[in-house]
Amino acid sequence: MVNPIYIIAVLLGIGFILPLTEKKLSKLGPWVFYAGMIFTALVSYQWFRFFIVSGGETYHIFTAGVKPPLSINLQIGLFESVLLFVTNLTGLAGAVYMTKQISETGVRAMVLLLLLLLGLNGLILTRDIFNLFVFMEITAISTYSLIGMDVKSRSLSAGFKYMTAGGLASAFLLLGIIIVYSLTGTLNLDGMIRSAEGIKNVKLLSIGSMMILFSFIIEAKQFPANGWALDVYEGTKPGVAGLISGIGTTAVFFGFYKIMPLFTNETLKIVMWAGLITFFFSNLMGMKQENVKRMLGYSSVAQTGLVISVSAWSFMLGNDKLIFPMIVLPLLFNHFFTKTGLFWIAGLVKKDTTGLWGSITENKILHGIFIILILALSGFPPFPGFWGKWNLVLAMSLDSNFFYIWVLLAGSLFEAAYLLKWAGITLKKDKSKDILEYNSYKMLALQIVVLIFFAVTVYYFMTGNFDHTNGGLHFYLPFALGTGLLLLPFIPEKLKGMISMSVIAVYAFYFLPDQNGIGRFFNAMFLSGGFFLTFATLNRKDRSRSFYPLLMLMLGSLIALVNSDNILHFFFSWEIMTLSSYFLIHRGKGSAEESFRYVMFSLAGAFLMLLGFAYSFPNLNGQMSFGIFAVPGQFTSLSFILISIGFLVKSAALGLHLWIAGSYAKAEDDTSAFLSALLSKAGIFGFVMLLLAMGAPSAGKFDLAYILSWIGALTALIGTMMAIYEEDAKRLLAYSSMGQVGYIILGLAIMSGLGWTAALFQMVNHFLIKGILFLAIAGVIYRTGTSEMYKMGGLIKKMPWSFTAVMFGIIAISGVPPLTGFGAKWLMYEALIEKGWYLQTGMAFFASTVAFLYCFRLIHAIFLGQPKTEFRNVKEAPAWFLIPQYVFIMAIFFFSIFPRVLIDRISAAVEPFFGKSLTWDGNTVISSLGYWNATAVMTIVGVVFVVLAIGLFIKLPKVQKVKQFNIVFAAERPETPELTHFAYEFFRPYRRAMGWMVRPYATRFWRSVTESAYTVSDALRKIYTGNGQTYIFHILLVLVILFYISTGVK
Amino acid sequence: MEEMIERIKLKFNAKDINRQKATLVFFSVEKKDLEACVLYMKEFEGYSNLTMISATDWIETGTFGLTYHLHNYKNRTDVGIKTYIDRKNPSMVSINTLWAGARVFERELKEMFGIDFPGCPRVDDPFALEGWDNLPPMRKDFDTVKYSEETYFPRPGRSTKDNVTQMEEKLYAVEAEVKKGIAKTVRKNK
Amino acid sequence: MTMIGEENKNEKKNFDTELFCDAVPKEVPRINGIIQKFYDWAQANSLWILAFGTGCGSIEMRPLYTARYDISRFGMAPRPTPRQSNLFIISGYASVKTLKRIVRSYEQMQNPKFVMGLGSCTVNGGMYWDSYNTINRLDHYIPVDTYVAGCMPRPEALIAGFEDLKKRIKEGRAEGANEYAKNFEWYKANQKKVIKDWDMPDYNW
Amino acid sequence: MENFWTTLLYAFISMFIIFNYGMVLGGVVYKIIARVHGRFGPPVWQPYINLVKVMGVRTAISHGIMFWLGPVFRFTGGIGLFLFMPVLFGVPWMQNFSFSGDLLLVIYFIFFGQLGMALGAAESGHPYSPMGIMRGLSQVTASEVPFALAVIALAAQHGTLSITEIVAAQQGGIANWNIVTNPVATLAGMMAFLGMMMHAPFNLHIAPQEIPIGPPTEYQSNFLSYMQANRAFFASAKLILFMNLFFGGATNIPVLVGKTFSLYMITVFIGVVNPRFTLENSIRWFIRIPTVTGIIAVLIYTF
Amino acid sequence: MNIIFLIGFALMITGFWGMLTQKNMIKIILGLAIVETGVQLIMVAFGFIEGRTAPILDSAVPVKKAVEMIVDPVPQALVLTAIVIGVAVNALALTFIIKMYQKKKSLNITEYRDLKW
Repeated sequence: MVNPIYIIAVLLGIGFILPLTEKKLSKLGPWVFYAGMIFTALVSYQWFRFFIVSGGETYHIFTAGVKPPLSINLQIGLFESVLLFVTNLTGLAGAVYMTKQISETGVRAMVLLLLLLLGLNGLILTRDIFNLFVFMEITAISTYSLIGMDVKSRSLSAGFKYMTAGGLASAFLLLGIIIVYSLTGTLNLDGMIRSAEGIKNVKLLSIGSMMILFSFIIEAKQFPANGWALDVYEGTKPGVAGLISGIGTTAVFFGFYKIMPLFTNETLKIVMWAGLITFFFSNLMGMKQENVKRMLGYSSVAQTGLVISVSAWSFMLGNDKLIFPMIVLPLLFNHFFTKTGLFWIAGLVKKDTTGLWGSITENKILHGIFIILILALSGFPPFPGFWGKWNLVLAMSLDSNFFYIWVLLAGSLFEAAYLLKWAGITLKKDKSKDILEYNSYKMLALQIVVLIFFAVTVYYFMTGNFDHTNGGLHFYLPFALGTGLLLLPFIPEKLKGMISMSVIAVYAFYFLPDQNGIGRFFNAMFLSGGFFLTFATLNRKDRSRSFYPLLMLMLGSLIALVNSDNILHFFFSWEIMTLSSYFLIHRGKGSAEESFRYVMFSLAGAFLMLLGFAYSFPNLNGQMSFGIFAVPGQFTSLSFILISIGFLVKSAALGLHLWIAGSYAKAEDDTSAFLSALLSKAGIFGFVMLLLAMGAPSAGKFDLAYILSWIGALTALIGTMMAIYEEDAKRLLAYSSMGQVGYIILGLAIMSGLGWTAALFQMVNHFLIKGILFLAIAGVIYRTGTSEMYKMGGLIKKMPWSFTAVMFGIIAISGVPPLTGFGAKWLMYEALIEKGWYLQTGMAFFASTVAFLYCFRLIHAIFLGQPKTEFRNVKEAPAWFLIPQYVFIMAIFFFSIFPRVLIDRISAAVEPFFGKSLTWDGNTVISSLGYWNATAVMTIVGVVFVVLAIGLFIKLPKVQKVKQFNIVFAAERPETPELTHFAYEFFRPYRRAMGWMVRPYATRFWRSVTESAYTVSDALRKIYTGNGQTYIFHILLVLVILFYISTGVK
Repeated sequence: MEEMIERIKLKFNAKDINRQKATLVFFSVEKKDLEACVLYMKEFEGYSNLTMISATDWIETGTFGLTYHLHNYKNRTDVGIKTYIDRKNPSMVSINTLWAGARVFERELKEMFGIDFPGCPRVDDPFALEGWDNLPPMRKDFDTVKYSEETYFPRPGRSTKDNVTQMEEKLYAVEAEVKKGIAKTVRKNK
Repeated sequence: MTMIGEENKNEKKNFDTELFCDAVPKEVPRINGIIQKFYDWAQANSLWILAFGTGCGSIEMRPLYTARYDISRFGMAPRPTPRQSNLFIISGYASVKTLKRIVRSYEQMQNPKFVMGLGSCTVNGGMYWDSYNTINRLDHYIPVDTYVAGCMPRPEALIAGFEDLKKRIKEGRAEGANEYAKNFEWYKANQKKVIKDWDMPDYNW
Repeated sequence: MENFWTTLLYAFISMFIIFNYGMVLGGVVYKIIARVHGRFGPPVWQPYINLVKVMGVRTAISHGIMFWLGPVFRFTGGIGLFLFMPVLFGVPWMQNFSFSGDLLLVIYFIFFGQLGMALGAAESGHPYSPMGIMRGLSQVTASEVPFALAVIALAAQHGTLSITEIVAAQQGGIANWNIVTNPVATLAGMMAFLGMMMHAPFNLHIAPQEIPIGPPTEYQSNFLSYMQANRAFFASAKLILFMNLFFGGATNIPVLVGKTFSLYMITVFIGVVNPRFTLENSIRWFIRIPTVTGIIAVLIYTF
Repeated sequence: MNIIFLIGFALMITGFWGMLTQKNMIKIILGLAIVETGVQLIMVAFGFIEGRTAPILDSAVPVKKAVEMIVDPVPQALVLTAIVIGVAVNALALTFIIKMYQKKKSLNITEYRDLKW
């Protein structure tokens, strides 16, 4: 084992030797420099390996051969070694990144880098407070110089602002050190902490620690004393900014962390809230930011704030040993690698404005890294940030600190907003070309960092708090499939699709029979739907490598969601599902805005769900199983409401439906089928789980299930109402989907056996129908190239198969006997009337009749009426689309004739929870109110229909087939098909009569919410005027505030 | 009214002043002055309404007579501005920019008389006749009887039974004789 | 030198076979026997008039539906679409422009279809006999079953005409549709002689 | 279903009866309307003549397969609606196939014919057809609301959705009829009935003056004959439905005729003296008074 | 001794005042230097013990009695380090100012506001 003191020695030594021997060894200089870097990295790796693999004891190094307080001592333990290793490796990568700069500026840059690294190593290692100060100053001076090294006005002024701030910080650190020293009589941290407890002059001690705290708050760039830091991030070269943001912040944080035990709980509380406030406000201000580096700066500041806040809280709890690796380290690593990586990527791109990053896609690897880092930074699984936040939220809930969670999640949402917006821009190709400044050294450095990050991610994923009580394989397999496909970019796309299909088939074959209960329905639905809808995607011509992996991830996450055993599984799958569906939607043309809206709504919903989990989590003393919902707790109804909102967002319930039309419409045509047929059921599954686990609690006087029923009924009605006014076929179907899912929610809210049977029946029905309709429309759009319905018309002659499919689809969806839709309606009304919810029944009935309007419009405007001249030569939709449609139609017919097959199974699944609600007499299903014999209905209708059709067929053997303009047109001839086809604004009179129902209240509300958020963001960031003196004022203001708080607390 | 006529005389050299009623006057101007005159009447004399444009085929003099009927809403008076254009190559300046309604009249005149109004939108489109390929039917040299007999399969044995003739010959023969006698006497006395 | 536009105009077909069916009508023979009699009786007692006022005479048709004359007694009723009507009353003078619409509407009616010429104008042009754009003899353009002369005929005359028509129908003599199909080319030639801008197929199904 | 052939035979008998009843009813209505106008009116058997005439038309045109199937859908809807309903209470041979489903089936089956007809008519490519369908469908959505609420109120009142049981509960004199026991629901139901029968003032969908006759503009010959025959079934079936729901059903044919005839007369008289509503007016009307009545009917049973 | 504290604090306040009010960057750095001086003074004052001598081992202070005779040496060592570091920082800052002046020909801090928000 190499003593870590040699790290310092070697770095310092090389730092001194290099300038001295600049002339003689000019060739050798860089080699020595890199050798030194590699040496430090190796040494720290050795220690890292020692602690991780061998689990060694914490090791103290005493300088000058004496123990403290007489000497300075260093300490290297597990955490130190980890941080040391990461820091040195990243430092090395940074050196690689700046190779060009180094070769230009020669020895100066090397020295500065070495000194910076030296300072950071020292900060991590030292246990002496004054030594800490010295290392901090070394770090600071080398940083100043690095900032100023590229001699530009911007960086110089930023550096100057930094210096004034740093100078003040160091002054107060000294003051604090001397006060604490005067009280404790030692400079050794451990000694100080030990003796701090017995000190009588508490006030002076608190002032002293306040001074130290203050200087660290400045150094760690806490709000609002951080204007200079943002300027530094913006003004510096990205290489340096990455180092400052990554390793610089980490080391300063660790220094802060070491001092934290010195503080009293009151002081820690201040730190905790100050950090959280920093997190919240920095992210809020970041939303309005368009400069890449400054935006990363805001994010960096925010993340540091969070890490500091959590550390302070861990010391307050006295649980720091556990919390540090579980929460602080993942958060820190997440921040460290992503920020370093992103800053370095920014160094590879010439443009500074986020809006101009469109053509970063030119370099696939770089773009991939970029997206991964953005996702990690936004806190998506499986990256460390997710684990950190997850653990943090749950731990906070155990501490009953719910307000903290609210603020934390709000801040996270803001952060995700600006990061995902940025990522969204890069996912769209734009005209700006040649924005990359490719440099292989920079790429190499980036790849090193990302590789370490992957390793960290894998580590946290493996040690993540999964509780695999049963069927871990069920859970992992889907993700493995998606990721596997992602890692196989060289396979042809068709093959990928086939692999996906076969894997789904195999999965269904092996796992489906083992399952039981309600989950089996969902799984069967997701698997069969996934299989057949994937079949339709094989038609694709455009080759994008990410489609099938994303699709498989989405399907996989749906399946995993159903198979999840605990809230972590559930949330993990949920996030992956949101993410993969976001990217899938984003692939469509012109979908940037819509997919962004989708992901923001989804994320907000997911965060509320997480909050709901947090409110219930303490119920079983920290167990993560779904059992927590069954135990009555203090916050049961609140938890129910919050989780419900999460599910309602996914189900596009009224008020939360803004995303649905746009994202369904703008997604690629075959993807929309997945979204509507499968993805919309995720929220339903959530409700199923929630209602099973929790029942339907009541909040005060209100029965929540009753409220839910109204939400469902209103969603059904308004969704349907909105559908009828749409000109775009896919938007129409999207709103239709919203309305149908509203029915399902209504059915679930009934909380009776019949209601659940109805809901699940309706769900299966909706899945089949929307599969048919979206695929049929996809086929039509594929051939005609438009989704505006009024532009089509008369396609029945060209696409009879698609027409037939749509016809069966609309008959089924509108609930007309004899197809399955009626079964769903029948069960639904029986259940509702049985429950006594008459008004909801009326509303549901109204919605179902209104559904006729859009059904007719869909089929009329596209397939009937006047064919357009431009579509004279369109062909039938490809068989890839038709085959799945007809499979679904056969399923519909089967369930229409023998609904018992389905209803029996649903009843069996529901019975354990609600008891028996339906009886059978032959093929007649009998409820408490009525009866229905689907087989008889089908037979009678079929026989009558066939007899009459034959009758007409016999009677009219010599019918003249005529063409489209052979119509009675008031004795005129139609001029053009366009003007003869009545399809545009089809239901205008209806809108005049009933339009008041669909005024965009929700749109206005959410628009004002987002606008005010952006306005606040813009107003807040104006405090950073760019004037160095303002920043000094901020710093002193923080000092005064801190002083008042710390003395006022007493 | 009289002042207006004086002004017109002065400005446009109006001739053939024909005061039909206190509120209706006709006069004629040169073809080149017509647009200016109409504009003047519209803008300065308050004749804001174009009632119609009529045409007469003066086959004897080889001209088409165009009459622009204008109405003044303020003092409820009408004027008819006449102008004569050459029948050989009938062309007239379009006033559709002054009154959009003039387009209809000009289109009709184009179809019925063959008078061209260059610049008038859709002036060449058929107005009332579809696919007419003969001489413009309202011209005096167009023989409508001949055309009808050639084209429309006249039913043989057609006879005209004019009501007046019928009454005079069959129903009230005596009275008719008396009437004729009176008329004769009156003519003689004259 | 011809302009490009004119060239195209000459080449342009006056109708698009993709948009219009260009089949010609066929004669549908009567089925001899009691069934045909039955059908004839039904036709005669259920005359649905195409509600299409082609000329000034249509104003004389309004009183028919009123309480004073009430043709619903005979099972007659106005019908707004030629597809479902079987009696076409040409109510007065027919200009060339109207004739085109008359032909179109007539052809859109289904086979047992009857035409009644109302007023002198349909017989021989009436007072418009020398007009440059009013046809003289309707029966040169579509087969006419009954003429009701007069200028204008009173509703009583119309009812008498209906009685006459019903008699013809019951006797099986009102076969205008078949006649039209039989002499299709003659009728078309006559029609095309006067209708200069023929922009439709020969038979408007 | 004990004896399939008997059931089938009975169904045919009842279909025959109801077809003739529907035809004559139509003729009588024409007569009555004419009498109100002060006219003599067509003979009562005029619908038969019309039907024969339409069937005797020698040529026909078709716009396509869906155009062809539209009337078939329509007629199936009419016959099916009738077949799914018990006609006479307690008379075994007039129960049709009412074992197939309850009131909900009947209500929803009304749409079967309408939807199929809409598809067929729309294929003709005539702009008036979809216009008429749009008007008809829009109005149906509005008029179904009070009807649904009335039905819900009945279901709540009787605790069943079976028509037979609802009728059974109303037996034993006029005091047991739903019009007496549940007047609010009956009021809402009857107001919806006006819209469902599609007589004036709610016949905008065929408005001859603007959109000739709406959906069936292009239909002729035997297509039309199906639609005419269907009218007999469809109208009588709807009348029977309302009679069963609100007016105690019928136990023998004279009662059936009396009740349905009187019911029909309500719409006829209202239609004869009222002008036509515009679509907006009619929808607004249904959404206001009848719907509020229906909500009151339902609220009575909620609390 | 309190006097020294007071002077130290007074110096710090003066420094703050300078940093907050002066637009000239050199003056701001001077203000920072004054703050640092004040801090150093306070540090020395903390280490001072009444009636003792400087912690220099020479003839006046024998090694064996040194512990009783001298003031606390640690603050003085700290101050030395702090002075060195402060000087370094100030020097660096001044070089920055020179470079900035070369770019924009202005020492007014409000002129350097191109990075903001």
